[in-house]
Amino acid sequence: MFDVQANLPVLIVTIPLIGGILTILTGRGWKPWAWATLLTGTIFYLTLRLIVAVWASKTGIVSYELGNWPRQWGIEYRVDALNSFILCIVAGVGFLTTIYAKCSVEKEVPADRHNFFYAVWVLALCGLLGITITGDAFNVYVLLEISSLTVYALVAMGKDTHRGALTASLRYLILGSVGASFILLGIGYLMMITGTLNMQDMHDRLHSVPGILQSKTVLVAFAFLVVGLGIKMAMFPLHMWLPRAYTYAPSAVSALLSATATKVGVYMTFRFLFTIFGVGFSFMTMPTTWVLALCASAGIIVTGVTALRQTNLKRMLAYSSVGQLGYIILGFSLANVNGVAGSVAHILNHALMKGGMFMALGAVFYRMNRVDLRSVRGLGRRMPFTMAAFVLGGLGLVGFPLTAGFISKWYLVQGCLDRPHMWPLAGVVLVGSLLAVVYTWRVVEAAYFQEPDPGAPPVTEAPTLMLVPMWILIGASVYFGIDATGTSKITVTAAKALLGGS
Amino acid sequence: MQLVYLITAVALLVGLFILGIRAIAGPTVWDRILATNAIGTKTILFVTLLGYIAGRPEFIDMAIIYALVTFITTIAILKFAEKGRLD
Amino acid sequence: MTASVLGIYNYWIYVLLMMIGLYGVIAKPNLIKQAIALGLFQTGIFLYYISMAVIDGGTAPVWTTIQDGAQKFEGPYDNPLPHVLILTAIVVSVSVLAVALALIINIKRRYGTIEADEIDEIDQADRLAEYAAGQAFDAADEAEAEAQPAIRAAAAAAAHAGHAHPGSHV
Amino acid sequence: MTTIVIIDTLLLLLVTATAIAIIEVRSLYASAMLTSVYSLLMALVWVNMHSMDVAFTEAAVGGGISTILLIGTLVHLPREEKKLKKRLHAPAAITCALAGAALIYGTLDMPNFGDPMAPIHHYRVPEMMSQTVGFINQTKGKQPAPEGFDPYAYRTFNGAVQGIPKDPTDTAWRETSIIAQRGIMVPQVLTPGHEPHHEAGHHLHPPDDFNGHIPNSVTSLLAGYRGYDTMFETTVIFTAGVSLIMLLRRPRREGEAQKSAPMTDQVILRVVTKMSIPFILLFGLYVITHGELGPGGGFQGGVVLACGFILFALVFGRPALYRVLPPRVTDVLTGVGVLIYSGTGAACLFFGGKFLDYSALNAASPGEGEALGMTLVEYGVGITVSMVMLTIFNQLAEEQSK
Amino acid sequence: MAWNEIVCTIFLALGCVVTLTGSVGLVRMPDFYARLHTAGKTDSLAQLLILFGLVFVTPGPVDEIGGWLIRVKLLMVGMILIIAAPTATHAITKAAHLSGLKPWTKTDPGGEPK
Repeated sequence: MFDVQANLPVLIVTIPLIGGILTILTGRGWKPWAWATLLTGTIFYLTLRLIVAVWASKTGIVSYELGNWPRQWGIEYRVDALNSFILCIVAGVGFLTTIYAKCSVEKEVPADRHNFFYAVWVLALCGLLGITITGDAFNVYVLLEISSLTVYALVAMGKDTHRGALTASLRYLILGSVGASFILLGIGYLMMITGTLNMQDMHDRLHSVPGILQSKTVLVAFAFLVVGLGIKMAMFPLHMWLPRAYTYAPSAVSALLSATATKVGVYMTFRFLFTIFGVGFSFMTMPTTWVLALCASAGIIVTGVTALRQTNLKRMLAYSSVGQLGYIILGFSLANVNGVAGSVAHILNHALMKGGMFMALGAVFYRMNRVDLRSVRGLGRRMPFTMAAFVLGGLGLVGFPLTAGFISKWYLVQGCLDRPHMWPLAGVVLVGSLLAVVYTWRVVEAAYFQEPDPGAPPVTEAPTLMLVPMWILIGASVYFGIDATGTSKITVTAAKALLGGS
Repeated sequence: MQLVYLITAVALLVGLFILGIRAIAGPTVWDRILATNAIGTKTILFVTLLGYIAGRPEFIDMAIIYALVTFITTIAILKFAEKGRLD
Repeated sequence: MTASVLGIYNYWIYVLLMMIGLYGVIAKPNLIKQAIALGLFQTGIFLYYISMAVIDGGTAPVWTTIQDGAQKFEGPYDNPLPHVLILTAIVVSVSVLAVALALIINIKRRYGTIEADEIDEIDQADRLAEYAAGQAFDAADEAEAEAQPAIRAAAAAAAHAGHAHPGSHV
Repeated sequence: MTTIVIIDTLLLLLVTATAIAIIEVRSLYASAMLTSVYSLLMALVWVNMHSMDVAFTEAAVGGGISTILLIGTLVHLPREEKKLKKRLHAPAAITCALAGAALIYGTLDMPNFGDPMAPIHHYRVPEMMSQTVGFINQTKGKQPAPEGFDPYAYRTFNGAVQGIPKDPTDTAWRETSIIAQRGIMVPQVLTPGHEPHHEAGHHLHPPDDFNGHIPNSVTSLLAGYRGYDTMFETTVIFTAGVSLIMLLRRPRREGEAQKSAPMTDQVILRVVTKMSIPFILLFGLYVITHGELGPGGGFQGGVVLACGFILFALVFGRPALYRVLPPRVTDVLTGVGVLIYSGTGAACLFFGGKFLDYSALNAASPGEGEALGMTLVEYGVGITVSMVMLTIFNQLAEEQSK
Repeated sequence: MAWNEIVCTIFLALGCVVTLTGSVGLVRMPDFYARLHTAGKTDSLAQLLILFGLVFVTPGPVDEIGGWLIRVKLLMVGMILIIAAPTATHAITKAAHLSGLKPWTKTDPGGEPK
């Protein structure tokens, strides 16, 4: 056999690749699901080992040169504190969502294509993991396209529940392709001017050759990369694809997407803004802080208000996701340790909370066949565990003390106060939390203080296979809210590494 | 000799322009198919000629693939026009 | 890095192509047109990459193996790296096109039209119906919903218009 | 160069006109046909820019497969777009104008078109190429960079290696740089001890043993340095195939007759097709195999193979194709190609190398290992691409139940 | 110019003339069948002329495999075109005829649908 420890980074991406293809051969029934669970579990285990390896290494960086080509020419996998953390989130949430998916997918996807569904599912994870782990700019583009293409197909699989899934998917496809093309263009401009594709090397070139950083080409590359990444991570004015896609996708897919896809988009933005361009260029030379902070604040307020008006709870959560991404973007746009740490922490916390909440809604859909405000009336007594999970997740979104959301928002507010003239942004964070209180309260009110609809079918608690992953996520979000030492250490280290890299 | 090639290339390009007008203007489907097909053969000649202009005529495989692609596309378009389906 | 129009005009053509594509994606309501325009848009970027690879007086980056024939070419060879990247990108663009076409066929089947504005109207009607269902908690709400005939009428009209769209033929 | 520029300008004018026509013409059918024309012209542009492999791919994919797919979609759709109220969509036009202006602004600081001094030509790629030449040889395989190897350095005509001066105004180094004089891609041995071949000061040609086997540097980069990208490129194609099956395949009952409309009533067409299909398939295999020597490779060859099968389906009907290649077989083969690719990579792991380090495949003669790995990989790409293209065609062409 | 270049030039010049004639004909002719006449014939002739002309200027000594390979491939392209192009033209014509497209005549200009 071979040395697993030495080849960890590449195994994390190639196991889902090979396994995903083999999923097609697994036939019908529970087998594709079991195989996918096995695969995602293995990946999760490997990412845990990788995080240990990163923290055990002296430099804090694990590098893997694919094909044994020197990193300047070939493709390099480069794992540091930040992306090992994100990898862990993606793989962990992916694993739990896969467990959860069984019941939900049985209900929402035709039985004769489960094997294809899980193949695409695992390949989507493969793409997301690949984006997170790579240190090569063009490799990011290729894997971005894998993850996007799989996600389009996964979203469209909601077509048997609602035809809106098709238009949602197509709209996402067109916007996503335009965004990816902008990213490709930005990479092309950078490559033209620097002559390399390796991210670290690009950074060195940009900062060592005189005159490059001031050139118009780099400026335009920066602008187009920000717009492209903004589309991919659903930054506020460019988020048009997200609410529909999350609303009409199969429940399990919504949970997976909300917890991983946009987070990986944010991670890409970290890499491009901090690692390639460097903090000095991205946030001092360019007016990025103002633009991003403005977009983020507008996003937090506007989507909060929009979420209030939704009766479809999935759509409500989707708008809330855009708002929560606003917090993440706000955090890193501040470009100080507290802000970036809050941003990184919120990636984890939001993944846990939103993943759990979408799972809860999936359970509601599994029993009630619909997820509007009307259908959750009185469910607090009929599906106590599901609704309790939803409410706990909602408290996390609010930023209630003793939930994980509190920790990240604490960092964010600190970050806002650390920057001069940025204190109004702290107010935006608080207003956003208030909005979250209101839209979560509507659900609480319907679930606990109203009688069930007379015409509603008598329902019981969701299957255990749905409850367990849901509660692991929600439990983790509460745990990280109570004991935040571990995550704080990681996020602050990651933030310092990002900020010090310039 | 480069001049000869260049003049030939420009003549082919002018031909392509004129054929393009027919392909865009129509008026019937059949005119369009005919023009597309003719554009295909012109591009085959052009690609061969480009090899000689660049001084590396060994890339003539390109012309073969052009010929195949043009033929297959024409048949597909034609079948669609005639039968309304592709299988 | 001095700029001269003659030196960089080639890049402007790629910008032109890209913008034609982008215009098509934004302005055309027809989904097939959007998919084709997306392809044009991506081709523009490919053109940019390939232009990057050209070297004055260069030749194709394929070494001729014959040692003493007249075909032997002694460089300079063009830069092969952008070619490699664009090969990958072309494959990606055809995959995206295929998935887009599959979605469009499905949309035609379920919506009866492939014009984005009509689809939006139908979607709006769907959402209004959904909204009405969510609002109508009980009899009182039901009455309130009925008191909004404008919404219902609009929803019905839009759904009808969408389904009745005739397909013209060659 | 002037010839290139003249032809380039005229071709691009033609391409732009075609693009505008594609967007503006109302008939979708004409639009699809013009897309084919557009791709063929674009391929010409790329041949003119010496990018043979890309032109090959564009012709096969854009001119062939995409058009067939578009037409296969139009089977289910109205053939004309709706008449628009306004000719010009003002917000779109403004957006495009702004984005275009920004992009043009970005080009102002770029190196000129064809400038051999552009960073992309002299920063990493020359070392990449000379690595292929110098650090790999057939018997010793991949070698570590030699002592004193400075990737930031440039090479002079007499083989000496010097650093690029820090002062940007100092341009004298360009006079002695091979990059400036000859372009970058003159393959030469970089390893100290191997003097580059040069006769009469300019007659540089590749040493006999460079990179063992792969004269087409696009293929060697594609399967070597960027081999990992290519693996995922194949996966993208595979994903597209699976997505189409998921979205479009309808459950098939046993014994259900497939409808079809073969073109066998056209005798001449039938005979010509029957004669040419073996030739096309053979040519496809030739392109896959020949990709190391000339333009071509797994992807292009795969598309040619798919074109052959599609021609068969067009003329003899899809049921006839299903008798030759049942969907079950194509489904499995789509995966097999990617598995061959990733399996080759994994095999390298098992032989003690890193992922996709082909030289580990043959410990005695690493150069042979490289060649073996690249050949396997090309076949993997070819299988997946041909089968996925065929699957996509089948799914799009399949008549839908009303 | 060497003799082979002169021969090639003559062939290429002829090819250009034929190509341009055909293209102009395709635009100027009144209806589909007339256009077919110009397009189909000139296409075949022009490509033969140009490809055959290029055979003369193919670099490489005649006694070497590389030079011959290219010449043979040139003729092979010609062969493919000779087979494929008329087949396509024939198929187009037949399909058009079966679809009911009437030829244009001076007395009955109805063949050209406006």
